[in-house]
Amino acid sequence: MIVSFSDVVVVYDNFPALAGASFEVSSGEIVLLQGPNGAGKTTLLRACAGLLPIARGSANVLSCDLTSDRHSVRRKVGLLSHANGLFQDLTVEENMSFWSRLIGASNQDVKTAMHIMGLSDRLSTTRVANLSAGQKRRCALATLIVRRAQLWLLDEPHAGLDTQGRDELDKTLRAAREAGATVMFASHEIDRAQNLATRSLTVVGGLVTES
Amino acid sequence: MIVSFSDVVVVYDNFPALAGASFEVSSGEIVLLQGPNGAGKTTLLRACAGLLPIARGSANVLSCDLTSDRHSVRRKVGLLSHANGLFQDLTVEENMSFWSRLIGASNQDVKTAMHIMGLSDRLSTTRVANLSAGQKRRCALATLIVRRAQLWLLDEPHAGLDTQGRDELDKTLRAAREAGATVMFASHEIDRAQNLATRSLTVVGGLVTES
Amino acid sequence: MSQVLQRTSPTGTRTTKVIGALALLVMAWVVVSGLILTPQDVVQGESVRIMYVHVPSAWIAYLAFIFTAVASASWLISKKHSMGFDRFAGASAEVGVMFMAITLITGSLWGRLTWGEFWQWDPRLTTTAFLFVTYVGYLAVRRLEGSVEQRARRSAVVAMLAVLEIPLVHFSVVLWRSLHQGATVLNPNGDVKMDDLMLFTLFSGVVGFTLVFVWLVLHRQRTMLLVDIANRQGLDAAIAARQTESLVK
Amino acid sequence: MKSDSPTRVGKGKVVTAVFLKDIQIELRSRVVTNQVLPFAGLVMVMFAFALDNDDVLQRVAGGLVWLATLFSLFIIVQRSFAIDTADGALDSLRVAGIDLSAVFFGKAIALATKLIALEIVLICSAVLLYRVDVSATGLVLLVTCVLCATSGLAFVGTLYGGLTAGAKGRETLLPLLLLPVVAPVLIAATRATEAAFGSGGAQTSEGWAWIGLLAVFAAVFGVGGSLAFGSLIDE
Amino acid sequence: MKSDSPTRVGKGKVVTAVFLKDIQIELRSRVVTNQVLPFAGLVMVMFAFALDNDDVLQRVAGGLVWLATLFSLFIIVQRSFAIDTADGALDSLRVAGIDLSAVFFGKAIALATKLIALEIVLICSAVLLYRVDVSATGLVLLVTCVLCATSGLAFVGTLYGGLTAGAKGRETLLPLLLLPVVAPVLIAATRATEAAFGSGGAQTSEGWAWIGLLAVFAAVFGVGGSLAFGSLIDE
Ligand code: HEM
Ligand SMILES: Nc1ncnc2c1ncn2[C@@H]1O[C@H](COP(=O)(O)OP(=O)(O)OP(=O)(O)O)[C@@H](O)[C@H]1O
Ligand SMILES: Nc1ncnc2c1ncn2[C@@H]1O[C@H](COP(=O)(O)OP(=O)(O)OP(=O)(O)O)[C@@H](O)[C@H]1O
Ligand SMILES: [Mg+2]
Ligand SMILES: [Mg+2]
Repeated sequence: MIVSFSDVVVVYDNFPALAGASFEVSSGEIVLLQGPNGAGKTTLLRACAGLLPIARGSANVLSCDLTSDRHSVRRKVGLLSHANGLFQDLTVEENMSFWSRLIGASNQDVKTAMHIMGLSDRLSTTRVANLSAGQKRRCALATLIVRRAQLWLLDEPHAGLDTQGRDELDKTLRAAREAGATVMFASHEIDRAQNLATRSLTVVGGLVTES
Repeated sequence: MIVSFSDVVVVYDNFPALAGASFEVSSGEIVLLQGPNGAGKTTLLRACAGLLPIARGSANVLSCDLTSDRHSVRRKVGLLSHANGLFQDLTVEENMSFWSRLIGASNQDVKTAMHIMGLSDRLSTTRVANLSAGQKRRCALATLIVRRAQLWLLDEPHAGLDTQGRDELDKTLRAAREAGATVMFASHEIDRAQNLATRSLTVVGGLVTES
Repeated sequence: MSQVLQRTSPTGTRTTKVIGALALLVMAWVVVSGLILTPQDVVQGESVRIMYVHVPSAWIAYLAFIFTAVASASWLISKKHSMGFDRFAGASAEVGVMFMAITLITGSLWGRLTWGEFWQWDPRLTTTAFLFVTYVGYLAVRRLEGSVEQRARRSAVVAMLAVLEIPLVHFSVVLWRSLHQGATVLNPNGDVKMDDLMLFTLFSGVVGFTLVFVWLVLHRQRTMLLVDIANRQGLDAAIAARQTESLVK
Repeated sequence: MKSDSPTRVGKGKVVTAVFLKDIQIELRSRVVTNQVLPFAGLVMVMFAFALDNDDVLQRVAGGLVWLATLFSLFIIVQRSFAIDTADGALDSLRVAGIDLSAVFFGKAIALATKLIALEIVLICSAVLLYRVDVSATGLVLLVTCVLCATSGLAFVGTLYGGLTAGAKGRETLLPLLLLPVVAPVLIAATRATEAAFGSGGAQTSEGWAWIGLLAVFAAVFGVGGSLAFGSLIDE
Repeated sequence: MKSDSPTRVGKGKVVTAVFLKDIQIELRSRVVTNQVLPFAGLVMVMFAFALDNDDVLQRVAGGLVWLATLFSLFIIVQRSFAIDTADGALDSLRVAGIDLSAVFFGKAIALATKLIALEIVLICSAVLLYRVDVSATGLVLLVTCVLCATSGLAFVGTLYGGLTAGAKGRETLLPLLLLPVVAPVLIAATRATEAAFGSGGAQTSEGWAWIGLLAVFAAVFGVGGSLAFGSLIDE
């Protein structure tokens, strides 16, 4: 099992965004999280990345026990949040090289990721602040691709991308799966998402059910 | 003609995001703007709202000439940007009442808008900072609905909403059209968007073509 | 467009050449008279000669800033919003900042000779420094990104507020007890206590500096026009490049 | 759902809405209380500490109060516009097509409110820490001075805050623009406060001349701001 | 595409990457240059103007330099973490699973670099504006003082900056937390600088005792910060 949650509760202040979520994800799956706004999808993904404390229940990701240690898992996962996590004053290239330096990715990987996401040429030397919304999202995805994580966690990865970008992304995720990675992603674009996913989970009111 | 652009050029610094866009929109249409990332859709919508100076060409929106006066048009349009335009420290209710006070909307309108967007009850007294991404988007849409604009400009209105929210939004836009408003919106969710739209325009490389 | 560029390339015209020649002539006279013909001061000795640069440059800086404000107001009021007004305002402010810098530098040097210090925290000096900073800020506002109209509108507002500081500088000697020379020439009573030749040299300086100012502003405003034209041509190329994106995809 | 534009809203209502919004956000986020006040308090205490000498302290008391206010002005202005630009709310305000001079007054009044709260604390601590005596006539002068100076600062702060809000990188212009303009306020207010405090044997009457300057300043920027704010904020 | 995790990166590389990123952003956005410097400069100029008295000015020169530095510290720290939290980059940093003590040092070194640049300007302007004379031995003391005090301030600033970054509303805590901790640095650095400036007849030798305190402070927060930063930033 790559991910196994059992009765997990995650609270913000006093609000339990996850209220006893149980599910499992095994290696090589591409899992879609669907559900209404405010259901807890983002919370679930961030919890998997070790970013949120587990109030109750037991959570195990990539053989790390999140209730006791939320740190060691982080090296192995890659997370795309709603926010892009980019530095607005730096160019695309500078952002890429910062993140790739931190994780020790090669120049070749960076080039490939930027090429996949269509950020070569003019855009590579544009400040992130001057990109269009979709271009920013592409840049965030490119920093994720160079991570080569074992578990990819993506929060609405399709939002903002154009059709070509979505196809490219789907291809990338499938390739990552071929290479042995596992993918979990939240999405409201049900058609495309179900096409991509090998299995889908429904999140409602902080609970997870198979669908 | 509600909107008529002819050879419009809009520049950021030295980059012509619109490079001679010409198109017309007549009353009662729901126009979809589609096109790849960075094509200029956002720029086009913001220009229609009178937010960007027109470097060349002539632009006319709701009988206001944007080249000479970008102000008088603003009272008549409603714009939903990529950003939500909400105050993070205020609750949903407080945000709504601020915007509705500014434009003189009635309490009843505010209640209806919040109800349509599913923001009544617990959420109405939650600070915007503590909402989920989709809930924030719903709140932004609610502030737009109370405007009752003559021309609705929406930048990726479906992104982040769940299926029920999207259906509700489509219904609202159709109702606005029935009531005599005109709608222009950019979207990458082509299927749903084409279903909603009465006509669609393609934006590529700062040019607009019928599609 | 390139024809325009070629035709207007040299920023000089016959008028500017005449003004330039006149300026040279008058300034030569100021140099001769200021350094040789005029007597030294009873109190200040030779150092009084700095006055022939210091005082005119201060006044011309005022004049430049007032021109900037007037041109800005004209831009705001005029129906057509002719960019010429804006370029004139910008050029005049740039030259004014230069003259203000000359005032500050010559003043400091003079201060070193008379007070023994380059700088005193004196009202006139301090307000002059603030006026200088204000117009540096004005020039910074002109450099903000945006279209030419935005530049014109923003900077016009700043210019019209900034010009109100001039009275503050001028009357600072009255408002605050000041070390700095009071209004000797432009004093409210109208009686001037100064040697005739000194006074004449001083006014020659004013005339000379005015000519220099006019000459510089005319040229500068002209180069600004050329820059705007060049930018417009750059935009043509950029638009063409942007349009081809639609063909590639 | 009718699709006619809502009736235009009166100026007073916009002023109130903007004012209330700014104050409400302050009450929630407590920037002035938790961030600016300790900051300003530190200046006062450090000086009491650094210049452990009653004469000197009394002489600098007035200057310190206004210097601390000025610093706080920068921070509060920046913060007040950062809130509006953070999530694009400023754009929404511009598109709302409301009277921007009303926004100007709403924001300026909110700013003045925060400044006055701060000044009260500062003046009280100056009186306590530096053992300043204020006579009855001095108090009248002091209150007038605070009101005039604060409105001037609030107007000019809001005006230039609007100019430098919005586009990235522009906010760094704020101090450059604001500094030379508020310097006269600082000087005039300091002198008036010194007169009110009787520092260095200054007479109360001397203070009133400065109040005139402060009032002129406030009037110029009040009128100028309400006329120009719209075109500055709005591009 | 292989899907193994990239090799772990050495600590030095992370420190360099973070440091370079912070400096690069400063060079682009010019917050210190355009915003903090004029701010700090104002303190110096206004004081010179308010206290136009050479004796008093020379006495307060040291204190003013460090007071201005302290203000700037707040602004720079806040800004430095605001950049990281703005678009969720801090989250990405945490998920990157890198050694957070390396991030601590990277950010602290960048902060110290900015502070030192600022202090050089401040000290030079104090020397010019307040007519302070510095002897050769005084200069050695001054340089040591700047280095020790700055590293202390940079460490403690980064540590608490990390603590208050992230969650909304927390940033208002920063001054409250930072003030009491940096007060000793302010005092020690002021005294050492006064000794270097020879203000009020102070001897250079008196200054070295204070340097000891500053060095201990820097060491404590350097070690403490590198140990605690990870768990503070990271929840
Ligand atoms: C950095 C130092 C100084 C600065 C910034 C400065 C600035 C100015 C300015 C702005 C004016 C124009 C005033 C007006 O007409 O409104 C002026 C005029 C003048 N300055 Fe200075 N000054 C400095 C030092 C000095 C010194 C050291 C002296 C002589 C001892 C001096 C003598 C004069 C005189 C005689 C005038 C003409 C005053 C009149 O008739 O109105 N200045 N200075
Ligand atoms: N502030 C800016 N400064 C400079 N260039 C900009 C700025 N904003 C956008 N651009 C550029 O203008 C072009 C058009 O941007 P725009 O945001 O209109 O695209 P879009 O069609 O909305 O794309 P998306 O689908 O990604 O939202 C892009 O190539 C972008 O890089
Ligand atoms: N910082 C926070 N503090 C308090 N409550 C929060 C916070 N963030 C989210 N919530 C609440 O937790 C619930 C779950 O939020 P979450 O972001 O996980 O939803 P989601 O499934 O991702 O929704 P969406 O589809 O809108 O992105 C929501 O009801 C939201 O109001
Ligand atoms: Mg979510
Ligand atoms: Mg867009």
